Amino acid sequence: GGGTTGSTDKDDPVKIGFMVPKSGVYASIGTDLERAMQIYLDKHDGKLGGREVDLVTVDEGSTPQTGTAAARRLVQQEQVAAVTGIVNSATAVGVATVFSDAKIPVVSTGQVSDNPYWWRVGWTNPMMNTSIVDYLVAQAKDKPVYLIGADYKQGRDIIEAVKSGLESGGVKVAGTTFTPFGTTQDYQPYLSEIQKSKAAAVYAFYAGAEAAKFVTQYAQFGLNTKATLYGNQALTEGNLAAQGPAAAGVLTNSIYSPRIDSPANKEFVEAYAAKHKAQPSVYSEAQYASAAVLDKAIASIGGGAVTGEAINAALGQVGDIETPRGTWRFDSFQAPTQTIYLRRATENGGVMTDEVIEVLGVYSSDGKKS
Amino acid sequence: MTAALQVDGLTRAYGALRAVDDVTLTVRAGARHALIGPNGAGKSTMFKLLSGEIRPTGGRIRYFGEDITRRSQPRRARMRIAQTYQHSSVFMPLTVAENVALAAQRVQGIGTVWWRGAGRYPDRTAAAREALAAVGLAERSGDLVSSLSHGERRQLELALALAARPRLLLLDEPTAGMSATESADFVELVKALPDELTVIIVEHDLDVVFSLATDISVLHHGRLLATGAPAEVSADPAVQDAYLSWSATDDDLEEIE
Amino acid sequence: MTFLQRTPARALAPPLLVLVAAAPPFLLGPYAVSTFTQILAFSLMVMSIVLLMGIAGMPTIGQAGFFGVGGYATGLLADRLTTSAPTLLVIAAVAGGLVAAATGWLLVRVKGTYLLMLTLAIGELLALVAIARVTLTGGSDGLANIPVLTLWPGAELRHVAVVYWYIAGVVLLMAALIALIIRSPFGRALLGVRDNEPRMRALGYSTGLYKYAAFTASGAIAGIAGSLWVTQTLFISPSDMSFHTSALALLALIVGGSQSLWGAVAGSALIIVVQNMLPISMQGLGPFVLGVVLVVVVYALPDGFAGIRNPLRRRHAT
Amino acid sequence: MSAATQWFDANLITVINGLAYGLLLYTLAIGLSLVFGMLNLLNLAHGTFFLAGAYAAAVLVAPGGAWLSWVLALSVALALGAVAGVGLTAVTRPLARRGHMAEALLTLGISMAGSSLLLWVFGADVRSVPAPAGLDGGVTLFGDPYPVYRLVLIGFGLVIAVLAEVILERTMTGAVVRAIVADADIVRTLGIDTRKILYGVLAAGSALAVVAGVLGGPLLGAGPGLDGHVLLIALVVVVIGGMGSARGALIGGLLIGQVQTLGTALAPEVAPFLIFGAMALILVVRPHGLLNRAEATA
Amino acid sequence: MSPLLEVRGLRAGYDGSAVLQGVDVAVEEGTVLAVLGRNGVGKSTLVMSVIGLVRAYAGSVTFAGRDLTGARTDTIAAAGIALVPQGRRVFGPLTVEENLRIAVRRNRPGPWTLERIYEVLPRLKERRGNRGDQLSGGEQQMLAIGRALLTNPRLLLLDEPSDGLSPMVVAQVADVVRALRDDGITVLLVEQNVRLALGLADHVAVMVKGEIAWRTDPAGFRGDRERVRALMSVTGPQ
Ligand SMILES: Nc1ncnc2c1ncn2[C@@H]1O[C@H](COP(=O)(O)OP(=O)(O)OP(=O)(O)O)[C@@H](O)[C@H]1O
Ligand SMILES: Nc1ncnc2c1ncn2[C@@H]1O[C@H](COP(=O)(O)OP(=O)(O)OP(=O)(O)O)[C@@H](O)[C@H]1O
Ligand SMILES: [Mg+2]
Ligand SMILES: [Mg+2]
Repeated sequence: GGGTTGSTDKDDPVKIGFMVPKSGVYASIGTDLERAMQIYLDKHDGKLGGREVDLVTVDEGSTPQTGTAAARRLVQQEQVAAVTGIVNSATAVGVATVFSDAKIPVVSTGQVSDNPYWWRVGWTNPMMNTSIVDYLVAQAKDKPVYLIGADYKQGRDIIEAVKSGLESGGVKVAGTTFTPFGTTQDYQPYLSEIQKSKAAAVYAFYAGAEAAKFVTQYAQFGLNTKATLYGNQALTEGNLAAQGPAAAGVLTNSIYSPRIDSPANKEFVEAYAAKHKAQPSVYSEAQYASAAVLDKAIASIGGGAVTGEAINAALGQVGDIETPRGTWRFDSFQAPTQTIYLRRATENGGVMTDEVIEVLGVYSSDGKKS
Repeated sequence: MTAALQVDGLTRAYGALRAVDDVTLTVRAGARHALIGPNGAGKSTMFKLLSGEIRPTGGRIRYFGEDITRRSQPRRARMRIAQTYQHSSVFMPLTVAENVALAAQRVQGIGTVWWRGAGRYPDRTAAAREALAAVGLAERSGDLVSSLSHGERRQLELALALAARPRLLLLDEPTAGMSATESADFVELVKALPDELTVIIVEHDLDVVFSLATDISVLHHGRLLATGAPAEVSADPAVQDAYLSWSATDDDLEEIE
Repeated sequence: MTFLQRTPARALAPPLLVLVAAAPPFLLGPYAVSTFTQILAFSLMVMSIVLLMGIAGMPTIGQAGFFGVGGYATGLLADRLTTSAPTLLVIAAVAGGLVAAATGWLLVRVKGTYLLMLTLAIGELLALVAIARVTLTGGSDGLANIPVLTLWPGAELRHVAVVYWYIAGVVLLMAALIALIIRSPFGRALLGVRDNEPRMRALGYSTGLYKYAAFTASGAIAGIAGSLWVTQTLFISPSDMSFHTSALALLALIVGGSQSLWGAVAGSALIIVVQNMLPISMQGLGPFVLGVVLVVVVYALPDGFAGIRNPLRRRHAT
Repeated sequence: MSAATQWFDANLITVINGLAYGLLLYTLAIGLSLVFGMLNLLNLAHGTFFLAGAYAAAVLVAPGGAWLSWVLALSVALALGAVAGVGLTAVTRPLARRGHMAEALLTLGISMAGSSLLLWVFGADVRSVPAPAGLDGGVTLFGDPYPVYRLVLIGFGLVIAVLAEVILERTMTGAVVRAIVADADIVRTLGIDTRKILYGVLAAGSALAVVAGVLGGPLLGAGPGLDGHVLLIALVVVVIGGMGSARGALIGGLLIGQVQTLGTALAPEVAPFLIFGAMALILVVRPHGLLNRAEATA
Repeated sequence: MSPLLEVRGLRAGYDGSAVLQGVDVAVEEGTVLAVLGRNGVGKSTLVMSVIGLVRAYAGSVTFAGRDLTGARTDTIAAAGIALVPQGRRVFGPLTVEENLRIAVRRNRPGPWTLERIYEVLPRLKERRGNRGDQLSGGEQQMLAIGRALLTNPRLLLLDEPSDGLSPMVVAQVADVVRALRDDGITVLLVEQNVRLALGLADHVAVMVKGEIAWRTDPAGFRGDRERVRALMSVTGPQ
């Protein structure tokens, strides 16, 4: 592979690949990403770092398989200078080397580590896991917790990490279950097992369509009155409308809330609401942040050639980035250190929202509390 | 005199119905043995039992002394038992010649030089052509079977069986649907078959039966009513009663030839 | 069924074909070449279905299972055993064939839609094995970071053109082999089994064995296709062996014309190009385009693309 | 208390849930089965019809699940399904002579196009469908809460099963349709307008799919991908029971319902293998499904 | 009196090739016309185009004064024509009784009822619960005849009805045909069994290569052996 990528002339537009799911379990998250990206570009006259942006949007699809085809296309045909987006971590892992072999940086929420061309702008699993584990250990020392998650790498990684965290914190784990990824329609058999286990709390990892279904059925079988449901932001993010009152009381940790009081956030939330009559999700914020990161990195290249390598080098030097969630910088793992919040899904005049109820603290990307 | 076929207490039941009921019968090698009887007597079922398409619920079949009761249909076919079906059963999307070649290639061994094109075995093509010529279909060898008329398919059916180089040939109503001329041709064809070939023929056209048969067996309600030389059998009052009387006495059916 | 007639023009075809097949890297950019590569690797799987469905009359929608077996065998062993692509190819063929042989006996009695569903079950079960054996196969995330394969020690299959030539060469060889099988007496017998199985039994063919052999051979060919696929993508995941991939292969087969190896390539080209184009230019309406293409093909081209190539195909005596 | 009753107590809810789920599958699958059995048409757009029904419910059923809106959704579904069925007959007729592969592909094309249109119209979000007012709560079943609506599904499924039995087994309709499949030309020589019947069967089969979508809405929601998923399961159900047999679809539905729920509860590690494993097993033992009468047809 | 069925200048065939090269046939009401000819001359094609299962390229089919050219098969059947097709074509997956019942048209009452069929062809009654494809060849032929009769037609097209029937049943079928004529029902009979055909027919038409080569009556047919041999045994120019 390889070849030269990126534009050289100062007036040439920069080609940026934008990979988002348009089908499958995470299709709705893809919409969140696209909206945020558009808002950022609109606000900056379609430019990043002062350069005209030629945004090439591709469908990452529902599986890594479709993702790799799209990635090859971005590299070989479109010869983009940088890539952003990519929701599904499985896809992220599958395509990471396609991009790094071509020396093209990726700015994404995808959980790829140890790759010099991969820059995580959202959360990292360790920070999400340890923050919620810390909370559960403090809250639920004597109550057994049941763990359940979607059966794929991401789900397993998260559930296993939370499990060992809880166990070393002295919390009893009442059971662990993985449900087939993307094909489970009815969670009743699993819910029944939870029922039988007499757990007092449940930690669940689901996102997108699966999360909508799980939370709804959880309430239908009356478990919401028996065991508090915990999860990371993915459990309710973007799904509250579909989950409706069934989500009430679900506790999730998150890197962002639309209510954060800062001018940058205010501006973002207002722009988003004006255009889509809705509040931005964590995913939207993360994509907005990705755009901001690229913006700053490309700007710092100045008059030089905007190649993948140049952008990657610039990404290492961007320093503080101001995004709606706050100001942060990449650490040595090429991921942010940031504040994690705890939220509770609450009904407000017929509309469900995730209210921030507590600040869990500032966590680094490898899950250390500072 | 060797027996080509020895059938012992052969029975096939469908629920309460015994389509073939305790039939014991010997077919001489080289015989032209006719199997007659009213509709539903069990003639076709008998054939299916002999060819191995279905398994008997009782009894035994010996073929040139060897017990073949439990042999599969393909095994028996490879022991050179060939058959024609009452309902033509041929390969619709293939041409007439390709149909017959399928039979010929099986006889001549299939796996020898597998990378050679199937059309490039002159001996097989010749065998196929010979069988087609014998039944009078040589002219149509390049046509798709789907464009043959009913009678022509009957002829092809026979060609398929002949190309399999049988030792025992089972013909189930071969002339049904053939015109008088073709029937006559058919009789000639069967007469010309080599003597060592044993033929069992099910037929309702008694002209055909009596012009060919060296032996006749009569089935009725699955049971063997009579068996023997044509003259004996046609004189048997039970046979007269069950079967022959109808054609012999019906005065409306006049002779034209 | 005289579509394999030998005519003088045919004698010139093979060298011409090799020339044409070798040309793309000289004429086209890397993306086009890698798309061609993908098409060829995929089309070999489709050809394995031509043999099974078009010739032996056994419809399948589980072929991707064997494709995946070959792919995983290649990916897993590239890491552990050897990076030699030809060696892995042979292993993949054996793996695909063995798994097909291990499952094929289940389906010789089953026909039509039931067979279709049984092959679906086999394919899905194979994919589920890949999902369940997380530690070995990476579960539903698939097997990433497969090392670049080599043609012989030191000759890496890295450059798009080299990968293309390797894969095109193998596919050409395999296509020739399949064509030989089809026109051999064995292939004829498969046609007979397809058209009238009871009659074939009456003629002395043990049809079950023929079907079993066809299934096993087609599994091995699909395994090779999977190996080629991985040689190019260096990635394989359960979705490569899922129902969806099988369905696309079946689609390619039908669009191409179910008895034609040319059609298999043409059909694969359509599927792969639409698949690859869609994510970029058609914004999620990909299936829509494929669906419309399918409707059009079903109406306008009863014999698929192969039917256009020679609409005057004549029937002759053999 | 014996081990058996203990086991039963522990899993009773799951068994009942399997029953509800199984009867929903039956409702979904019977249309597919009859259309195939009678017309030899493998309607791969069946799942898309189901999804259309689910979306219809998501859009039409009022937030509280008001009954009027439910009736409206069901009527719209019936009409929509019937129209789609008629349309499908019209487009598949010209292909009838080319065997069922061509028809199946046509419906596959239609389903692919149809599903992406649904995605385009309704977006990628999963929509939820409220259960009818008063049926959205839970009842206490053997000590644990259980959603009432799932019990209602059992009722719906049984009603459809009884109707199917009466229409197909007690009247000549079923025989005429099977005769059409066997030899449509000859049926016409008996003075029967086969077109009307073909249209009728497909309209009814498709309407059943859309109605199943409405009924299943509160359980499965409405979202992209659901169509393919339900199509696959419906095919499994139909094949297990024997294509074309209404009773077969019932048995297949009930069986898969239990496999999906009880099987998952008892053996979660192998849960994903259960459905296809069960189907493969049944086909190996009975190559034409559990209850197929059309042994001779492929 | 104009004939009940009148076929004029009929050209018909398959996929563009014309098998029938302009056939003219007329059948008077209440008579039996036997169509004879060698295999493959187009007898079945003629019968199938009368009932509308083979499309006519040219010519006309008039039945009881009604032009039925190009009409749909079910319309033609409803007008009072029934067919016993060559090769029986019974509905395999249906039971004998179902095969018969679906032929019963409530709006066409007539002398033929299920009971009467069972009376005339008792073998069918014995097998009433069996599937069509489980019947013996002769039983299937009886079923096909019974099925056609139950539509109570004015014109019955019989395409080789004696095919596969034992002499006893052939005699029964002959009786049935005679009974039909007595009921005033018209019959177009295609037969290879010349004896049977001549015993039943009022008129005879001999087909050669898609045309009617000779129209005569049974006596005329018997009287001209030369001509019979010429038309029915010589295979055309080779
Ligand atoms: N699969 C089956 N199930 C039930 N009954 C059957 C089956 N096959 C055949 N029969 C019955 O067995 C009897 C014998 O049938 P068979 O076909 O052997 O008769 P046949 O002597 O060949 O008659 P024909 O001269 O009419 O062809 C018939 O009554 C038939 O209905
Ligand atoms: N479906 C078909 N497609 C193409 N050609 C056909 C078809 N059916 C019959 N033919 C051809 O039409 C010609 C006349 O066939 P037809 O069946 O009318 O003959 P027939 O007189 O009834 O013969 P038979 O006595 O054998 O039944 C034959 O040459 C036959 O090959
Ligand atoms: Mg018989
Ligand atoms: Mg005829």
